[in-house]
Amino acid sequence: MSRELRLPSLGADMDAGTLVEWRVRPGSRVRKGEVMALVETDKGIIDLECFEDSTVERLLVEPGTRVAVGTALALLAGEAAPATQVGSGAEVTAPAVRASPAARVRARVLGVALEGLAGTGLGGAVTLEDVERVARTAAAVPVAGKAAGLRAAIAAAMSRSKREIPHYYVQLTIDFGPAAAWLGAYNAHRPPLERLLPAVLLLKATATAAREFPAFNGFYTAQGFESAAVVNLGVAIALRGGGVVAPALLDADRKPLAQLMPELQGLVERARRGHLRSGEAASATLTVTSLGEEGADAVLPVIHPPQVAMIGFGSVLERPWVVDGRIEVRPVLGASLAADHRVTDGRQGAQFLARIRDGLSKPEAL
Amino acid sequence: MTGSLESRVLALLTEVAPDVDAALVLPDVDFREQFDFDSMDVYNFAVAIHRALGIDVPERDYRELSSLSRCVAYLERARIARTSSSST
Amino acid sequence: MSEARTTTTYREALREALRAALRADERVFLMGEDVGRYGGSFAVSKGLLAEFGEERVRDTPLSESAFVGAGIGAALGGLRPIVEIMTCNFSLLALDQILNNAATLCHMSGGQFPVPLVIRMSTGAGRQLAAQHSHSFEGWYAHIPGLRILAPATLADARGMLGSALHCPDPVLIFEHIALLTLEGELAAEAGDVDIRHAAVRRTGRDITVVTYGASLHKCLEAASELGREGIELEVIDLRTLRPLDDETIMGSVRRTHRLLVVDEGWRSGSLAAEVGMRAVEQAFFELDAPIARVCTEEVPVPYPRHLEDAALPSVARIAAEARRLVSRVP
Amino acid sequence: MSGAGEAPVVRERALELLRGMLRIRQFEDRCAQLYGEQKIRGFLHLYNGQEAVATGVMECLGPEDSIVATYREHGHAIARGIPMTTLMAEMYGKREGVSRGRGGSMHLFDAATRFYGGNAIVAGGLPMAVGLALANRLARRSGIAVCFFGEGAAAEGEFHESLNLAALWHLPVLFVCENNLYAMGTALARSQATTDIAVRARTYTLEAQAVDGMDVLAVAAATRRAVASLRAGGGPVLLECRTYRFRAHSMFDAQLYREREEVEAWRERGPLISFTRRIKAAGLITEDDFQRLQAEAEAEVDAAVVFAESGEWEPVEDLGRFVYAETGA
Repeated sequence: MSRELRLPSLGADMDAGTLVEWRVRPGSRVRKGEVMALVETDKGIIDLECFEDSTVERLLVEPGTRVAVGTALALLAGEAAPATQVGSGAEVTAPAVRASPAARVRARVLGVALEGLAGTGLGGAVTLEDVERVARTAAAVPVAGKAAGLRAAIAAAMSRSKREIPHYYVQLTIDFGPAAAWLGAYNAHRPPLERLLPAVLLLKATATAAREFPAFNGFYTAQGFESAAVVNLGVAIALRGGGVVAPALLDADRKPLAQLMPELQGLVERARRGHLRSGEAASATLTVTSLGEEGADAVLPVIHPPQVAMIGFGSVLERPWVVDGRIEVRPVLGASLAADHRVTDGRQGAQFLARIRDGLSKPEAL
Repeated sequence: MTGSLESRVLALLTEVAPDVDAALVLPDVDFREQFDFDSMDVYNFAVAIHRALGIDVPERDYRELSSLSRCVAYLERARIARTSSSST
Repeated sequence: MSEARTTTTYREALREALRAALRADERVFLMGEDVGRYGGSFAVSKGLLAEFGEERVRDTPLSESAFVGAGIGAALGGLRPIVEIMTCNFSLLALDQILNNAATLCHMSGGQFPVPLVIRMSTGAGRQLAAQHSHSFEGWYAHIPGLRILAPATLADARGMLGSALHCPDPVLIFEHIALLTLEGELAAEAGDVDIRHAAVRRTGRDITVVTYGASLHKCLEAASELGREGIELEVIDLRTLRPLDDETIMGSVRRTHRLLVVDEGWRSGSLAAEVGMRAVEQAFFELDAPIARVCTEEVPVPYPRHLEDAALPSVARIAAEARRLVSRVP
Repeated sequence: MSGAGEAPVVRERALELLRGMLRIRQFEDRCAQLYGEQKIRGFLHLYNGQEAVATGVMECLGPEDSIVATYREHGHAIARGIPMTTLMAEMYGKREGVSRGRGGSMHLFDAATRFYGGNAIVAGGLPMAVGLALANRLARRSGIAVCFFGEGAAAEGEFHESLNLAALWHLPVLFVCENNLYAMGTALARSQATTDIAVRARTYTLEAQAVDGMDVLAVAAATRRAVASLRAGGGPVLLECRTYRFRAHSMFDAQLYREREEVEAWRERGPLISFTRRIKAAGLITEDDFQRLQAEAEAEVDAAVVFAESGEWEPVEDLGRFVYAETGA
């Protein structure tokens, strides 16, 4: 029984992708987890993984072809169910970049993003020469081009979010003292490679809480809300030159801190190289954004559809804090929750944030 | 040996952030300002310094890694400190 | 070691080719309307009747279907006939024989009856001959499997294609452009058979591949000289053989220039130019850096007055303008 | 039973002519049956009723002569001596067919017997026959070209062009017009101003004669005279053989254009019936002879069907073969 490998939707903001390269050929036996193809999306090149052991019968799409989500890319033989998440199969409605076929091929080879590139050819089409000129000039230019495409993707997804999701917000300031003390002690005796970043604690505390509050962890689709069986925690990662992507740390609630740290490190690196794996690019069930050292008190996030909640952490700042009736200087952290009112209400949101706070107060238990 | 240390630090910097052009790094401007360095970059930078130069920068000194000149000066001191301690 | 060269014309080269063919092979004979006494309506066969006699230079009645069919029969009977059809317009009266017999018999008989027939006809406009004598039907004939279609555009090809065609076991149609008859130039005294399988790159250039044939070749070369002074370099390909098409030479050039302009004196719709363009899409799509462009004859019966005829036909100015457009840049 | 200067009708010749016509009749009847069984497809034009023409003409030809026929040419191919096996395989479209299956019923070709087809364009073969004769003339060969066509072809320009050209160049062509009265469904009188084909041929200075096409001996006698004239260097000759087709034009034809009575009347004087009656009456053959020939013809057709059935299909990979000659330059 052959079945189709379709272009999966790797995010709510993805409705098409360009097949860059096949890593398999007809007749290839592929094992679960093996990379079958590279697909270029607005968020960079993503590895298309095989989810079941299969044999490739036929490749249906030529490299260089831009196809809609849900398009069959290859025929696979094997007993298993379809290899990847199947998208809607909707037509690409976004206007295509006007570029000559030769320019498209060269752009792929040179790693130049066509989006946002000013074409000088007939009808304003991007030509070979345009691509080569861009490739010759500083690397900053294609990044800017790429960033423009990413910006467009973010714009589309966030607009949809604000259009469709009735957001509500809950805020809570958390005493980060216990966590900071624990972390300082933990890192003090370890070489740089084994140290933890504060972000790991925030992620783990959130993931653990999410397991107890499944109404914030899942997807809202045409069929309504369905909570996820796992906690794949999306991490908003800022890209240099602008833009943000939010790939997932898979099963974040089940992994010890010492494992989460290198996974987070790898995730950031892949995101910034524009080379995320398909399994992590689109699977987040709940997302966290952390502003780190930027000095903001708090951040009110916009939910990534089809998720139903997002946690935002401001910077850890020293602030006066009342302890046992006295004012002390403490490192504090502004935590915010944006959540989907179609699924939960503010009271539940406050409980969810409180549970995160509790987790951070006992970091040794994380 | 400063020149050599500086070029090694620059190499580590571009390893951590491949999109940084070593020729364009301003020595006295904070990395955060120049190329959006964040805590993960600092972490990676510290890991790379440890691996390549054998210098373990403690977490409390991470702020010393915030610009090229500051970083080179810090690592220079750290090397001297290490050499002298090992020679005694 | 310089070879001897003589000054000649396209018309003389065609005649020399006929003379050489009649001399070389007893089986060869020429027949057609006014090829004998009259000397050929375009004087191509002038003098051949006196040299070879009435049996081998045969004037025919105005019966295109009969004498083309007779040519097919004679070819089946072991001879090597050269049939001249005065102009390609009249060839329509023999289309049944060309399409249903010449092109078909070999296949239909399971390979038993190849038809080694050569049909020469004049083609093209540019002499104010109006709508019924200005056609370019070579593209139509190039549609037909079983035929080989040649279009000599140079003196060497006018001299050499006939002999090569006679050595070919298949029906070969040679389209001689009336506007080229007076083309003058030098030809090697030793000139003879030429390759009839490949297109020729008549001028190299890096910017645009211009595919053409027949009289349009010379317009393209003129446009190329003009554009060369502006820094636009055309690579001009003379198809020479319109069926089967030499894809390799065309695509090889398109892969270098990434732009294709096809110049064809036939009407645009369903033209040979359309075929060349479509093949480029099929075979070199990802090499194209600009839309494929065509310069063809306007879709009107070719009119009589000079200015209207000029406006209808591909011209140096139209070719140059189209080429400029292809490499133009928007600010 | 012989006319002046005519070949005598002895028992052997009578048997041979009868055998020839019976073989065609049996073959055609089997083709009709196989068509119904969908073994044969495409257009199928049967020769029933016209057997005397092909049989009578072919009797007078030699291997050096060239034949050009029409789309109703099974009879000519059989009479010319092409084996029934390869003909039937061609009906099936098998690669063992005379044209490797590429031609089918309307396009039988055989180089060995100089059989130049099977032409499905009315009058399309006439110019070719002129050319074949021209080749013989220029190559100083003794062969003549024989061209069969129906009376419908006389309305085509190619008929006139070809007769004129052959006469003008004094070429050895025997034009055999099989006038079966109907061009598909259009009666001769309804489509041509001059219904006497021979008269029209004479205007081009051809020797022309009308013959009873239902009488194999008359056809043979006229042909023998014509061939002798052509071989002696005479100009082209036209024989108008007045005949009738018993079956429909092709298989899917309701025959609205003619009366059943007319068909029955012609059948009564059909070439097989009349010839058999004559030679029996003359004591040249017996009913046993007839039955034996009939059985032999039937057995030959059976064998041809077995041959065709066991043939192979040309592999699809060979689709593009023979579009151009494979013999090389």
